[in-house]
Amino acid sequence: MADTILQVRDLVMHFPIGGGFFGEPTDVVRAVDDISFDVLRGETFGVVGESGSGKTTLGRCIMQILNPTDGSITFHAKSKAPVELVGCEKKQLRDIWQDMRMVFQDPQSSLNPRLRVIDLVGQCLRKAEGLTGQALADRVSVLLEQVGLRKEFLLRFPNAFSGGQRQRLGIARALATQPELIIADEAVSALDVSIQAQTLNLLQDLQEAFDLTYIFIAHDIAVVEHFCDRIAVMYLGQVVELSTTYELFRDPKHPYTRALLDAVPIPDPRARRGKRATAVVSDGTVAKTGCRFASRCPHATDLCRNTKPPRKRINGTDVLCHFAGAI
Amino acid sequence: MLGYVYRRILYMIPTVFLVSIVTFIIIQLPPGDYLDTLAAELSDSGGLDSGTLEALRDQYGLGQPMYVQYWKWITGILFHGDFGLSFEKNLPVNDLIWDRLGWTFAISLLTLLFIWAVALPIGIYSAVRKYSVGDYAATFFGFIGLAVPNFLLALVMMYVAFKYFGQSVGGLVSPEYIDAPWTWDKIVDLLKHIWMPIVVVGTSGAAALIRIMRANLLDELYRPYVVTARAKGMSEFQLLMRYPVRVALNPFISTIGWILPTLVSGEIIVAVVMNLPTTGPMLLRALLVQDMYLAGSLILIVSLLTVLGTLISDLLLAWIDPRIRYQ
Amino acid sequence: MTDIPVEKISPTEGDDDVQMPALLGPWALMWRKFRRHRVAYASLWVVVLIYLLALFGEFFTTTEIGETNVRAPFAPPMGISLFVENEDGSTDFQLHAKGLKLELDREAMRRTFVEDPDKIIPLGFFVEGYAYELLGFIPMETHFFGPKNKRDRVYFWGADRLGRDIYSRIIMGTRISMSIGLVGVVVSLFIGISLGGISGYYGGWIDNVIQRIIEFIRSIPTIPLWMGLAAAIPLGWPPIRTYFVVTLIVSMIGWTGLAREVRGKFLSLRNEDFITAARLDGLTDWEIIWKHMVPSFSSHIIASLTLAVPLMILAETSLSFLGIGLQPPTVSWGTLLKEAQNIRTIIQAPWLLIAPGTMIVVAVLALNFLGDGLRDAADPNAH
Amino acid sequence: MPLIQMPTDPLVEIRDLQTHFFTDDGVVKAVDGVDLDVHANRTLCILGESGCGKSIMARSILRIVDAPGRIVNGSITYRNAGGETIDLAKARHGSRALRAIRGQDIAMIFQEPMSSLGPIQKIGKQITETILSHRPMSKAEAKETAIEMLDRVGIPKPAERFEAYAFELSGGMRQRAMIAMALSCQPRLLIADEPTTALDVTTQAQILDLIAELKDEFQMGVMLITHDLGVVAEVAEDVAVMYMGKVVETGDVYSIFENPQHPYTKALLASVPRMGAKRQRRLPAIRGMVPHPLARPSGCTFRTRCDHFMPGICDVAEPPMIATGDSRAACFLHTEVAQDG
Repeated sequence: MADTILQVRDLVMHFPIGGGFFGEPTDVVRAVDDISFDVLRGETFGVVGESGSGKTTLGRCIMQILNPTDGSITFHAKSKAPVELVGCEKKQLRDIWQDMRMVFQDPQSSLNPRLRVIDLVGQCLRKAEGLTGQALADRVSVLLEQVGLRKEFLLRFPNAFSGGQRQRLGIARALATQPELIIADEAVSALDVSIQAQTLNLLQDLQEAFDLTYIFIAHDIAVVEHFCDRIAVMYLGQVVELSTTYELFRDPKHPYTRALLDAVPIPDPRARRGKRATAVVSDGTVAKTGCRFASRCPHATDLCRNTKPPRKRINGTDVLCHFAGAI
Repeated sequence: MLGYVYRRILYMIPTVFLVSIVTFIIIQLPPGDYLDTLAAELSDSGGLDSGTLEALRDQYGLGQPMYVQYWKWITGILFHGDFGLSFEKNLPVNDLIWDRLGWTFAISLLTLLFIWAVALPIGIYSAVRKYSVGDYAATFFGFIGLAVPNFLLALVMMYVAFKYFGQSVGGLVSPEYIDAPWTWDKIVDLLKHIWMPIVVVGTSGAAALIRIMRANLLDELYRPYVVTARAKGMSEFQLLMRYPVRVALNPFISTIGWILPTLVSGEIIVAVVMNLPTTGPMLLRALLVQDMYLAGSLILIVSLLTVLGTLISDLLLAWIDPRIRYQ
Repeated sequence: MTDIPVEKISPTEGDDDVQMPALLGPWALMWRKFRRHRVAYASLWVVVLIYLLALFGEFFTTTEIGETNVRAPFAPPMGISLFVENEDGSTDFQLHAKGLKLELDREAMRRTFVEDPDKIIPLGFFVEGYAYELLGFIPMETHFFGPKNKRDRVYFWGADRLGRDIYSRIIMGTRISMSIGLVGVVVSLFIGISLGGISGYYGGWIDNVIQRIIEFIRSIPTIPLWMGLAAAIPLGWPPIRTYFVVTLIVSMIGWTGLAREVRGKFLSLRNEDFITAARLDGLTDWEIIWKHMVPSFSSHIIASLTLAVPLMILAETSLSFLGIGLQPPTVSWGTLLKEAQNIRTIIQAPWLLIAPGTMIVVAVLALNFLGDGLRDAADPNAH
Repeated sequence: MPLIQMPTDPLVEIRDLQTHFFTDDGVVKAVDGVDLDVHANRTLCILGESGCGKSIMARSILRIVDAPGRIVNGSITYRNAGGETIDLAKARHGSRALRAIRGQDIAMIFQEPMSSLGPIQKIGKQITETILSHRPMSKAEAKETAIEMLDRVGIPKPAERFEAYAFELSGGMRQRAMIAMALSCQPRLLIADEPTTALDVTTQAQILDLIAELKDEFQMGVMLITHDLGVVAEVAEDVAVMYMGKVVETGDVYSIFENPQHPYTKALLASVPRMGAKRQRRLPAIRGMVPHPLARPSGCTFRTRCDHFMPGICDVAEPPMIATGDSRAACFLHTEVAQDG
């Protein structure tokens, strides 16, 4: 078996929603609903889904920014004993956060506008290694160069940078403690096409240089296909399909994956997709029983609407569909 | 909507309870109990026999634990409408206050209308014609209005009225009408007098509301939906009134919640200066001679009515803003 | 640790230095923005001046504030003239005030003050006057401006019923009135930040309770309530104790607004990405609050504080004016205005109303402009 | 493939349009000399990265650029159904003539359907309002038309939705409602400013289909503004590529995608990850970043990032728009200057 760095088992995250007479919760949003997967060391694990699919919540649960309702997440850092992250103590978490870092979607809001670059990027070093003064400046300078920024930027404030440069700062900050796993939550979504390409290349270079593992959360399917080794497709809190990139795009097995791939516009006018998208109109309701995609699925039967679909494994692909492989 | 109304009314209960407690504490604050003062007061003018005194002592639960006293006081009010005795006048509080409360609230409500009539158009003008001469004038007026305490304004206006117009100001009607029955002439005379307290009490509120309306509207003026409306071909005036002004009105209406308490406060202090037949002078007099049941009752009722006014404004807001209604 | 092979990384692709207009730090940017707000900037100096007056009050006065003068009840304000006419008709430069004498107005059967052309009171800077202790410990007799002759009396802004100098009393009243604003704000700040912070940081039922309390305080009319509380202050209390109780009562209004603001900031900041990022950097809750949260809203808090000071000043003035706040002989703008409570007095001696009234309006106006300017400067979205 | 000959006069002719923003820090030339033709019954896509001025250019047509922005030069000639022309760039702000064209002849939809719809006005009211301000109709007729329109754009239970508020609809439904509102007067030109950027891909596909369908049905011109090359390839017939306030290349969609002439267009096309394409290890990215709007490079604005930068040529003068290949591009590589050098 390949070297696993992260093991997620039966992860559940429910958010209560209010609305009762005394403001008490009347219902829960099942933002992450029973998810299990492994991330292998050195790979780029993509999580793709539309807004509201729970992909960001998943990332935050793994990071323990949110405390999952149930389930387990085991992190295997190199030459360290595996740790269970769910229910982990704050103190221990701070150690783990050195090996497991995060890059945020919006480089604008994830950098405190009142801190200089040296403090932004070096904050974790100061905490983790107690670096100060020149030693800290040296380390941050190296980090800046590694992400393609000049070390003269050390004393600047974030407002003196463009969007792309800010995201590089975010990456430098994630890199600072020499982590093994980086969770990139929509890390390139806010960037322009040309800057996005630069950033993706940078991430790839860093992965090779430092033997990093990425969990790459995104909604842009073309980017995910380009960047990831394996992909989990999420729909309403569930991973409906998990497969290698090649297999997923060659033969999508879940009807939702298929609809998603069909809907992506291809930058080639000779490959117009015609009118296939209209097949999946949502009426906005989510069934409480059965398959969550049933109300939008063109192949749905009564079985789908009443019974939860089982997890099936076909050609190395995990699919959550009654009729996987049959459609 | 109904659920919201119920919840809002339910929220009022602890507030009302707190108001009664605070009032009770104020009544208890001066040293010595009420009957000691009463006995001392009346001993000069013939005195009270000890039997009556004992009966009263029992009725108010004096000498018993605080919560018993509170209970007797509050149940007296709730079930018998008995607010206690004013020892200075030796009359039930009930006989003294209602007229004056009526005037206080009449003036406060009229002032509210005045504020609205002034602040709404000026606020809109000042936002739409930002940095125009009119806007600067409104801003200047706004700041002055906020900076002049209303009793000072009352004094200045009385001075000006007397000095330059030879008009003696004070009271709500001319002396010859005070005990006269209501006639057309008396109403005309009332109108001649009542505008001044209204303007005096309303100035700071109007100034504040102009600033608020201007800020609210400026927030809305550059929203995308305004651009949409413009792109639809609506005339500027139509579009202004139907969209941004309509939206900016909501926070404006919710200001009733805090403007009403300040108006009542302002009315009380201005009434002292202008010698109006409202609660102000009576409350001040009661406090100065420590006629605590009278003072306490006034504070209690004024506060309760304000809380009620706030409730009405909240319901009004929910009625006109669908977003609140559907929460 | 730094054995990371830099060369292995692809040559930098995005290092073109984009010319950005904003290379200044956030505080410097705020200051620049504030300076552009001319009225607010001018107001800053007015406020500084007023506080200097409060601090070095005695130095600027001409007469001891308690000193009465039976020959000058309701004396009108004296003008300051620049030149004196000599006997030979030539003029000399000499700052002076013209003396006053009482005359009987036979028609009105009233005594009025008229200018006494023969009596000239020479004025000067740094003149000798009554003895006092500067800042409470430096014994001094020098006063900034006043009559050169120690025994002369001038009334720049008139005198009151007992012939006391309004000018000096107003300057000394500044100390009480302005400090009540400051002390009140400090008390509000303490309560507001503690409760607002607790409310915003912990959330849940504590938040709910605190919010209800705040709503309660805001929904009742404050003046009757203060009046009730202030009226309970025994008249026999020493001035200093009355002062602190009045301050406490006055700060009751201020803290709710501040608490709300602090809570709102905490709540919105708690979910900001950069706070989450700081947590992931390994900072403790305490460090996050002090290094990230407090600096982020401190500018807003400063602005709100500035805007709260005038509210307190107005509240103190109102209470003292009604006679249930500070009591004479304590001198504050409110107790000074109390002298002008009825219309007869005002007509006889309008300066009793105008002088303290102007001071209040100027102080409150300046503080409001200052606070407004600070708030604009602190708001990154405002233009 | 030769340029398609346009059978009719263009609906809108934009010539040398310059819209500048007068800020405290300096003048931002958001649109700096744009020439464009928009034709009836064709879809023109304006392609560009954020800050290239595409949105301001579109807003200039309807004269809805907010202060401190102002059209400082150029003309926008609109040709109405009767063949008369009016220069929108010179029309007085808020004039009747301008208002008659807005919403009636030229309609616009925006990126954020949530914030672009009035927050506390009923959807139906917002549509009937548009109809009533342009058509002599009774309220009842307008309501009928509005419900028909809601039905036409694929909103289920249109009569119920007529009474709904924007916050009660999903993102896709809101954008449909926006489209219904825009098309309620059957405009001759629909300007869609990033209409699908805020939507999920599946919803995006539906909205794009809807726009294409309605375009055919109403025979209207469509100007679609986007940064997404996929969307362009999907719906465009003509394409204009913008960079720093200028159109750098125009042509029909096939020539732009298959035979791009301007280095920027080429680089842009190369830098997009393509689905199903053979996986490259690295994407050919464009160097550097878009210059700060207050620090525009002299000459060709793209020269700071261009692989074919020719010192002494590109940084001296602005390249003219030249017919080259199957499209028109503004680049010195295609001028004689370059060929000689």
